[in-house]
Amino acid sequence: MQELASEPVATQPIEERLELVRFKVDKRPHIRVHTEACRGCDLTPCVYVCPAGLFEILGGEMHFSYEHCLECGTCYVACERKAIEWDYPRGGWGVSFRAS
Amino acid sequence: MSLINNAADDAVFMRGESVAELWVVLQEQEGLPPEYNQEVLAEAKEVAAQYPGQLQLCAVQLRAPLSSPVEKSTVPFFKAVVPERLYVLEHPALGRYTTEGYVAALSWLIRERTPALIVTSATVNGQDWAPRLAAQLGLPFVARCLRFALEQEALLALRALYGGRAYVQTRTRLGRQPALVTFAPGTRGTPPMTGSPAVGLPMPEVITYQPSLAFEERNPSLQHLGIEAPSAEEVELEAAEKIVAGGRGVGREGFAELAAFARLLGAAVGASRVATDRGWVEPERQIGATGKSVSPRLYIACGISGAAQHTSGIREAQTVVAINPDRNAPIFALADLGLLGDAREILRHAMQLLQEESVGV
Amino acid sequence: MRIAVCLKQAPDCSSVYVDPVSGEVDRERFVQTLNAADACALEAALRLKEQRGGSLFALTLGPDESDEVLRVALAMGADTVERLWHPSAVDWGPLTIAAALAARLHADSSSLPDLIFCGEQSSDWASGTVGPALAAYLGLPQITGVIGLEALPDPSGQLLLRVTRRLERGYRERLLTRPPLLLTVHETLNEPRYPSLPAHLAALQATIAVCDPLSLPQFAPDVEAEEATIIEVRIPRPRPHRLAIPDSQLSPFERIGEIVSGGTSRRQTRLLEGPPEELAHELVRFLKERGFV
Amino acid sequence: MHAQQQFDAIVVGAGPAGSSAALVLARAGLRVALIERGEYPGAKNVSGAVFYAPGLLAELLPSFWDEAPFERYITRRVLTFLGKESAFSLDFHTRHFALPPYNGVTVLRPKFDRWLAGKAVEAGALLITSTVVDDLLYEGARVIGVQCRRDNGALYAPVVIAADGANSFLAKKAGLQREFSAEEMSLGVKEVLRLGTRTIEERFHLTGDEGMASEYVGEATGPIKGGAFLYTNRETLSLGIIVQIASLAQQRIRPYELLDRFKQHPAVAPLVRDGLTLEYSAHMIPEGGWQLVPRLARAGLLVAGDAAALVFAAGIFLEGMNFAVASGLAAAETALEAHQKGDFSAATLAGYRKRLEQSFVLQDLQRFRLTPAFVNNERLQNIYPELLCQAAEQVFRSEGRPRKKLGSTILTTLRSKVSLWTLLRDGWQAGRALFF
Repeated sequence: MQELASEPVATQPIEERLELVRFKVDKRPHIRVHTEACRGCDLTPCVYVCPAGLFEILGGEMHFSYEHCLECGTCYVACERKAIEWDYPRGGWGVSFRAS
Repeated sequence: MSLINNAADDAVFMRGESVAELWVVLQEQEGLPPEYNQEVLAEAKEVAAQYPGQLQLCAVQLRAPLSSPVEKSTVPFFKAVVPERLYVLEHPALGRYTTEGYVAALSWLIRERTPALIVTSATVNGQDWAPRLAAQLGLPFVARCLRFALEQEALLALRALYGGRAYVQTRTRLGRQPALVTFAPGTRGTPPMTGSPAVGLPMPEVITYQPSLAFEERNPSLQHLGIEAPSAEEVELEAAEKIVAGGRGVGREGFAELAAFARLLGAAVGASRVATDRGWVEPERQIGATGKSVSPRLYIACGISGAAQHTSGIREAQTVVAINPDRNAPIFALADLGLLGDAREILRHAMQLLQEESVGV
Repeated sequence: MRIAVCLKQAPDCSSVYVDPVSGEVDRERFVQTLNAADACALEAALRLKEQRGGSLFALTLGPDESDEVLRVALAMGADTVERLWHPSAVDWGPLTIAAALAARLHADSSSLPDLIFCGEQSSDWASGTVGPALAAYLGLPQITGVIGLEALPDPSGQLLLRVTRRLERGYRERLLTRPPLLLTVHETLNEPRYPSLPAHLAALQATIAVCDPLSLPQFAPDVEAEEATIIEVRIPRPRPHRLAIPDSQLSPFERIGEIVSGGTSRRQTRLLEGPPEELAHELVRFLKERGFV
Repeated sequence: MHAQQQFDAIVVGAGPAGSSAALVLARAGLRVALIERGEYPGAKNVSGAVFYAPGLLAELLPSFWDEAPFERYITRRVLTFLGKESAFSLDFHTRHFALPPYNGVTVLRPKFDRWLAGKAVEAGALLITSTVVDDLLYEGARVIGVQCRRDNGALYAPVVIAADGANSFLAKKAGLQREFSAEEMSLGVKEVLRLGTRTIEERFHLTGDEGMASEYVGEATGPIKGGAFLYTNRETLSLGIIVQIASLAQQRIRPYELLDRFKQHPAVAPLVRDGLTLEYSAHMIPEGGWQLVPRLARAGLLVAGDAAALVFAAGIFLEGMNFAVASGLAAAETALEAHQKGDFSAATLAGYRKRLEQSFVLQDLQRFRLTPAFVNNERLQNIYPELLCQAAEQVFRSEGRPRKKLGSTILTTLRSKVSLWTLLRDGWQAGRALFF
């Protein structure tokens, strides 16, 4: 039997998916990541659980962008170091689902 | 459904005359690329060509009377496309742009000549006087066309809707009066004007008017303080032809070098959110989802990894160069040229090369 | 000082979704909001009012749902609001709309407002016409594309405004002016305020006055003469790839094709590795080749 | 204090729980503030979304069946065990679910939630949109209002119903709920794909307004604990995966890649072929079940819906909206009772829990309290579905050779991966979790 998992799965880039979502981006970030706390974290669950792919490790440092946040709260639950200060954006800002 | 239509004998804009006129109102302004006029001329010429012998392409220039009779000619306006006729309307109040001056002058000329169609570039000033003129004279008006055409009884136009997310074709009924159209600048993508003025092209017939216009010279309450040119770093990102942008990989110190390189290139400085968040550059320089969307001809991304939040702002850049040490940086997927390395070092060397050349070594 | 602001409810562009297959705009997904430039016009008007005293009147022309933008205006600080509407107005273009607004502003028994603010353009049609046309109908001077506005101290006690207009490519025009005047405001002028809860609540519960523009004495729309009919809404760029400015050598048809398809091809990346000197050399060569230096 | 900022009841969150509560309270003549942080109700809300037992609302809204924006009513339920390249389905179709009161309907949340909130507004509730509630206001130990994130943002009421969703900041701030662990919370990511009405009816064997709710376990989420779903709307499909956050973090697979993998599974790909993605969304789901249900009330405060973790995610059951609505209604009834008594103490509001204990809400959660752990069992997630498919393959395979009896075929396949003892133990636990 041939292994399906070994075949590359064609994945749609996350940014293309996010293009379909409406964001009203507030200039004030609603989430802060205390990146000092991320140093030495090799599990980096946030990178893998965030459904919008907002966490990236670049050059050994945590890089986070809040703009296309889907406001699910998963990163906050997943982070064991409590490095994520999570809140909702101001009322009326942030993500709005239209077709779901 | 097509914008291209065959000429008809009984087109309403003919008004029983043998030849109708299609005007292109030329605009001059500090900082305004002359290509914008050229592009409208080229577009209008194509429309006129649909009605050979019936629709005459004319240009209209508004200006203050020249102090010396041997003036810097109007020829530099015309590169590839030369109108059949040029109306020069001279009035002391037309030395610089004012709404009232343009509206009064054009109202006068329209009464004098009654063209079939008036087109101008939808520049900031074009969008200032054209709608006002249309309202004042009751002319059919279509703003910011990407394309337009004449039918017997209507003006067909292609327009962008919702910030370019959709396009719409409209049909505006023409009456006996002329219609007014502004043409979205940059749509046609005229090649940059280099080289000498058109040589060997026929000269237009020039008709000069010096009417006494019935308007207060200017709104007395308005005082013009002047027009300020931006420095290279100040060029508004949205309007910049070239942008050199930096991100995390450039660092605070690197931005000085990046700015120097940008200056040499005549480019504006842009930045990713990391750079503006950390105060390396002022927030207005930010490109991306929380910043600006830009559409330069050249975009050089230095030390920018290319997170979606940034790249969503550079989708309309024509040529992209990316400099980044990380081979897997997503920015490379967007780039025409990718350089794997440290942006600061590469820029430093490139700057040297450019300077050496300009000195003529 | 009396200030009027003209507002429009328009779909937020981020909520506009056009089906790449059918080319149809999915209107169900629209999020209707106060047009961004209009919100800045409102904010600018409020700041002036707060500085100099006076009253602020916000009006809009639109169907029932447009009450929402007037509620935003009330919550932000407008003193009075009014909505103009007649079912036939769905077909009106910007010139007719401007004429209706002008008729309404004329209808007040006292004189015209000292200052009128409009957004420079709307997020849907972006024709930038209502402001200048309204100024024309009211016989007021206009300044369009305002990106800077400052009330200067003036010995005469009259309002003196220092205005910055945005021209092409970062050029700026600076003007000094006095009311009466109409200003159209660019959406970068300011950051509109976020209303307080009591103001928000009061606005939510306010009754919005409605006026039938056809009942206004100075308004007789000649809609037939003016407006464009929509023939067809076309497919935009289907995917958010880069939009190249089309080559002027192409035929008009091909150019429009390129515009609507979002540029025909995604270019291949040439990825280079090597010592910085060499890469710099390549960079300069590339820039020359493409005519950038 | 402005009279304008004083209400009889404040409901935080205009989802199904909040709007149902506000509807009941406003009907009873109370001055109700319904506060929503989105620009419109439903803007921030995501679920599958099958609304089971929608009849709960029909009692309140006589025109419900004609008016509510349903997509399709569910007449077909499918449970599929996915192997790597095979699928074993239980497929149930009944016309009995095709008549009001429907057993379940699919909805699109931005539409449905907006409609339901509109009903509360019609009844007299004041819907305050674009407003985040940051905290509760107290007098001593009693909750007396909420603090909104706006200037002068205090609103007062003797009773507050927190229906503020899965993250429920309010339940936590009130000390009713603890911080969640990554083991008890799931992440749902979803896409809505447009196929067209006709294709949907043909592809899923549906007629008229009939709809299908289909759930997947096993290879649907690869090695990650969770499952997948695929529901039919009128002209679109709602499809997504629901995965345990801890497991996702451990396996280091991004949720959207997992979703793509699911869409490309040979048993799923033909179902979604040519589907045009309309929207991508994500939401957290308190799937911990009984363990996660917080204290539901304190003086002046009631917690309803997802905020109270009232989600029934137990194997073949995946329900939330009905639990939300039922809890919203119970919270409102409790608040009304408190108003009648003029007593908003913890003791009076404890009636809320009793109401839920008498309804399916807490009874189902308690009865199936073992199920979440059982469903997240390593073998159930990653071994049995594949084994089941292999067994089925052995059973159905015709090789021109003499066959064994079915029982021995199946047992041999199962025992190849799992000891008999484990198998028995899992069987016993399955029984405890689901059957008796």
